[in-house]
Amino acid sequence: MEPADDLLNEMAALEISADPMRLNMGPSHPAMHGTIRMVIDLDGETLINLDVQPGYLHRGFEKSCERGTWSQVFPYADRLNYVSPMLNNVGWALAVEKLLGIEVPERCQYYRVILGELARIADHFTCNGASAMELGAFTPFLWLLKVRDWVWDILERETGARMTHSFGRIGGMAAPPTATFKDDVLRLIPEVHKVVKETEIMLLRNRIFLDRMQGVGVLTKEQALSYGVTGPMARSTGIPYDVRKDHPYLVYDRFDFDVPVGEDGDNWDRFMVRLEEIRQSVRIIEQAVEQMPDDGPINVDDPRIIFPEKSDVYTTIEATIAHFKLVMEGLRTPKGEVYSFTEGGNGELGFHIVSDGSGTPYRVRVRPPCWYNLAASREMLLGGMIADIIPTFGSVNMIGGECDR
Amino acid sequence: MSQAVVDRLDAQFGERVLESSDAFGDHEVRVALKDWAEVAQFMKDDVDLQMDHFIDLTAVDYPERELARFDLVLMMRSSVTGARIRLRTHVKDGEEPGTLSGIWSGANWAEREVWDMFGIKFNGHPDMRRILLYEEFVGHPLRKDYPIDKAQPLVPYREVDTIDKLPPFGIEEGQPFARIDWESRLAGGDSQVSPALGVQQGQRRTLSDSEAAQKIQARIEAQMAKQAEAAQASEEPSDEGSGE
Amino acid sequence: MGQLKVIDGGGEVAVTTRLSDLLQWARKWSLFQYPFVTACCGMEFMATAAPRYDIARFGAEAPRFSPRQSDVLWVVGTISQRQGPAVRRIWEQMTDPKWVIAFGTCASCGGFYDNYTTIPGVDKVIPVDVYIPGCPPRPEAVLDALMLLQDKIQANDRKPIVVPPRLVPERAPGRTGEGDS
Amino acid sequence: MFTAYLPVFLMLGVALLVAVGVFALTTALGPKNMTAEKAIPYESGSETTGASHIRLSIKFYLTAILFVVFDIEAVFLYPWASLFTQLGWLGFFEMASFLVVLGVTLVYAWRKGALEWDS
Repeated sequence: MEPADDLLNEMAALEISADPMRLNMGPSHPAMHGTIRMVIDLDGETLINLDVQPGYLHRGFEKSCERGTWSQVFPYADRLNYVSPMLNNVGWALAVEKLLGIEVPERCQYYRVILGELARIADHFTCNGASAMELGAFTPFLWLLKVRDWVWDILERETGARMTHSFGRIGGMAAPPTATFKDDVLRLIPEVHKVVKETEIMLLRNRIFLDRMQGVGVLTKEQALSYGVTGPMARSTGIPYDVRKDHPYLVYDRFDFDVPVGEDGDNWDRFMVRLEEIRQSVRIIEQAVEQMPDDGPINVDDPRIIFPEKSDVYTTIEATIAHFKLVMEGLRTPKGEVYSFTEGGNGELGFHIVSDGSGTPYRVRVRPPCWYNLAASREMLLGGMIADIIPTFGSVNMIGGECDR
Repeated sequence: MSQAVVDRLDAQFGERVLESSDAFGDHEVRVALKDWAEVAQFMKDDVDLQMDHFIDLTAVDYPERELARFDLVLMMRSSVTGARIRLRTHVKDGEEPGTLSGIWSGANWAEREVWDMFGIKFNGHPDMRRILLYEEFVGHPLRKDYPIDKAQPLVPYREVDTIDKLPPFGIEEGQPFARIDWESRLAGGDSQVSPALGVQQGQRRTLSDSEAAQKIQARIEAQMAKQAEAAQASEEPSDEGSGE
Repeated sequence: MGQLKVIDGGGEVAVTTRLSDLLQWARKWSLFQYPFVTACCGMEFMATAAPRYDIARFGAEAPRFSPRQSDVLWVVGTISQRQGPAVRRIWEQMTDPKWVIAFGTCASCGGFYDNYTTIPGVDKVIPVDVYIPGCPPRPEAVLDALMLLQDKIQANDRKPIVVPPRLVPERAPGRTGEGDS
Repeated sequence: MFTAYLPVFLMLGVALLVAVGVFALTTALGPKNMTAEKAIPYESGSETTGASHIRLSIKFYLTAILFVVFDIEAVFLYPWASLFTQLGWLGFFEMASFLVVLGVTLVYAWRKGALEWDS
């Protein structure tokens, strides 16, 4: 045994471990999407300890809801998951309608489904585009954003705003669909298919992308269930839970679409589940546009719930009184507590509402899907390399507004 | 199917299930605070229920209620049967429910948020810190008695005198679009900034030199002159904007 | 470009100007941005950087995530009380000459989040040069802001300014009177 | 002899000029007001945490040294390869012995497990 061997054995016995380096991926960091702070302890490049600190975008949503009337929550609800605002609007409208025990007319349900699925497509575009860009693939990001702009054009033509529509109303929608709504949506569909195919051709056989995404950030099924993970992130671990399938709301039970489910819950599966869900959303939109009646009321005709037409308000006294009461006292809701949940962009978006019978919500609790997905990110990142934080955090799709409320 | 969950719990706990209701279609069971962790553990381990999918944990504040101020609400779902149940308990101010983070890991952050927002501590919780607000924050904002606009800034505000954030348009200016006489402006060519706003922000004019422009220019000078001598009249110190 | 004197030497034209104007001109067309993105305006910020509205035409699209290499601090989105020190620290660590753009209502005046946890406008923490109203502002307003900032850089004036609204309000397409029911 | 290397010196000169020129221009023209806060190291907007002088594990140093050794070996091959034909068999065997010696060190390092990363 040469002397060098003794030195090596002695060193191994001594176990001189390097003391961990504490690094601070602070609130303002490209990978942290602007509002998360991660304090990580590194041994060389592998993560030993990780403290995720959300809350840098806590804007007091739940406290602000307790100040306005029921319909004044829509603008706040828009800015929860601001990548797919229409889904929050629909979720909030359904929650209060469940409290009131009313059902919106058929045409409005189709309208809500189509606009909601368009928002979901925009959400998955942004998430996949951004996580690919953070791995250096800038081109798919620009393609996806180009088509997302076209999706926003349709939403802008319908609602008047590109992103923060505030278009939902309790008991209907703010306005009926425009005349060119159906053909715009049908004209958009081939574009979506084209850009998804281009992204797949570009990324799915790229050696770097494969190495960075496959087998990285693995989340097991038990961990997902225990952390309360829902949405694409849960489906990527093998849990076939999709609120549109398990508890159909609106008219989702009339469409046949399938729920993509991954097996080993790594970044690759999450990316693929979102990519496949875009196609499923397009299938839903096609069937919904075909089945949607072309005429019929959008709003439920109950003056105590929906705002009367402006033309009536200026002419008839009943409408004026109804309008005055709705504005001044807000919507009269029965006293009680209700939990209504829909499939948001990142998972089960629930609204737990407590009403004390007055026009103002007593307590509004949002069940934020990406809050629990982020809580599970600790399991996915520990033991990995520091470079794995970027793709894993990108595929968790943490949205500040919804996560910190 | 959630009714089966309620019956199973009644069978198991009998009178310890204080109340159960299915208002608005949500099945709910209320238990005393001392059985909170035990019932939750049972719901997860029981072979019929298997409530393994944690959904949400939150609290509601009823300050007027004398017997117990807070409602703690836990929602779970079973990934096997798909059944959902809501578990509720009453918590007095200062009481500490047992932590559920051992049963579901998702409860860790949920409980930290309930502590941060309501001030309900959970004993046995591994890391009872604030999660949404900063450590220096005093008080729990989602309590009804915390005023909504009581801010506790970390960085002292700097007084902003460089731009006077007056309401968008003065009374006499009205909507900028309404204040422009279109003929003269169209005759005189486009101007990027409406005169009303230009005066408000003291911008450089970008008008062309047509007579319509001169007319508008004259009106602006008159207004500026009126503002200037109004400023002298009130003699407030005209310090130069900071703009460092 | 400030005082520009054109010397026409029979065919070749030489242009002389003050050095500082040349410097300001160079800075104006190469604004490296520090995108301090926090909230919903970030989506509109992406759309502005994307190929359709493209701030690359102004040489302003290179995001530098270190304050040492950036000229303009884009404060995009709501700044909460907890984020205040971070914004202050980053603005202090930016190298001169530096400018700040408050992107959106929340960054300009806190917007409709006037509660215990939101700073009512980032100018309560750092001096701002250009305010962009809008929640989120349309990409055209963002480009207006960039052009206004460039004018201010060229004129070397630091007086803060609000991006004025476009004079002919764009009619919301498809909404008015196309016979919808 | 000198003229043969003129383009090389010219290129070096231009490179030096550009490098020094850019730095000189920025220091001369750029505004300089160094404040205390600006001097603090940047750590994405929050207080710097953790010590900065920490002991890294030995395997980083080991890999770096091994790289330097075999990189220099490659550098010696280039001039030899350009004159390969003139050197004849003597040159060939000299370089072969050089490569053999380094080959042995590579095998030794490999067997010793210096190349494994997560030992």
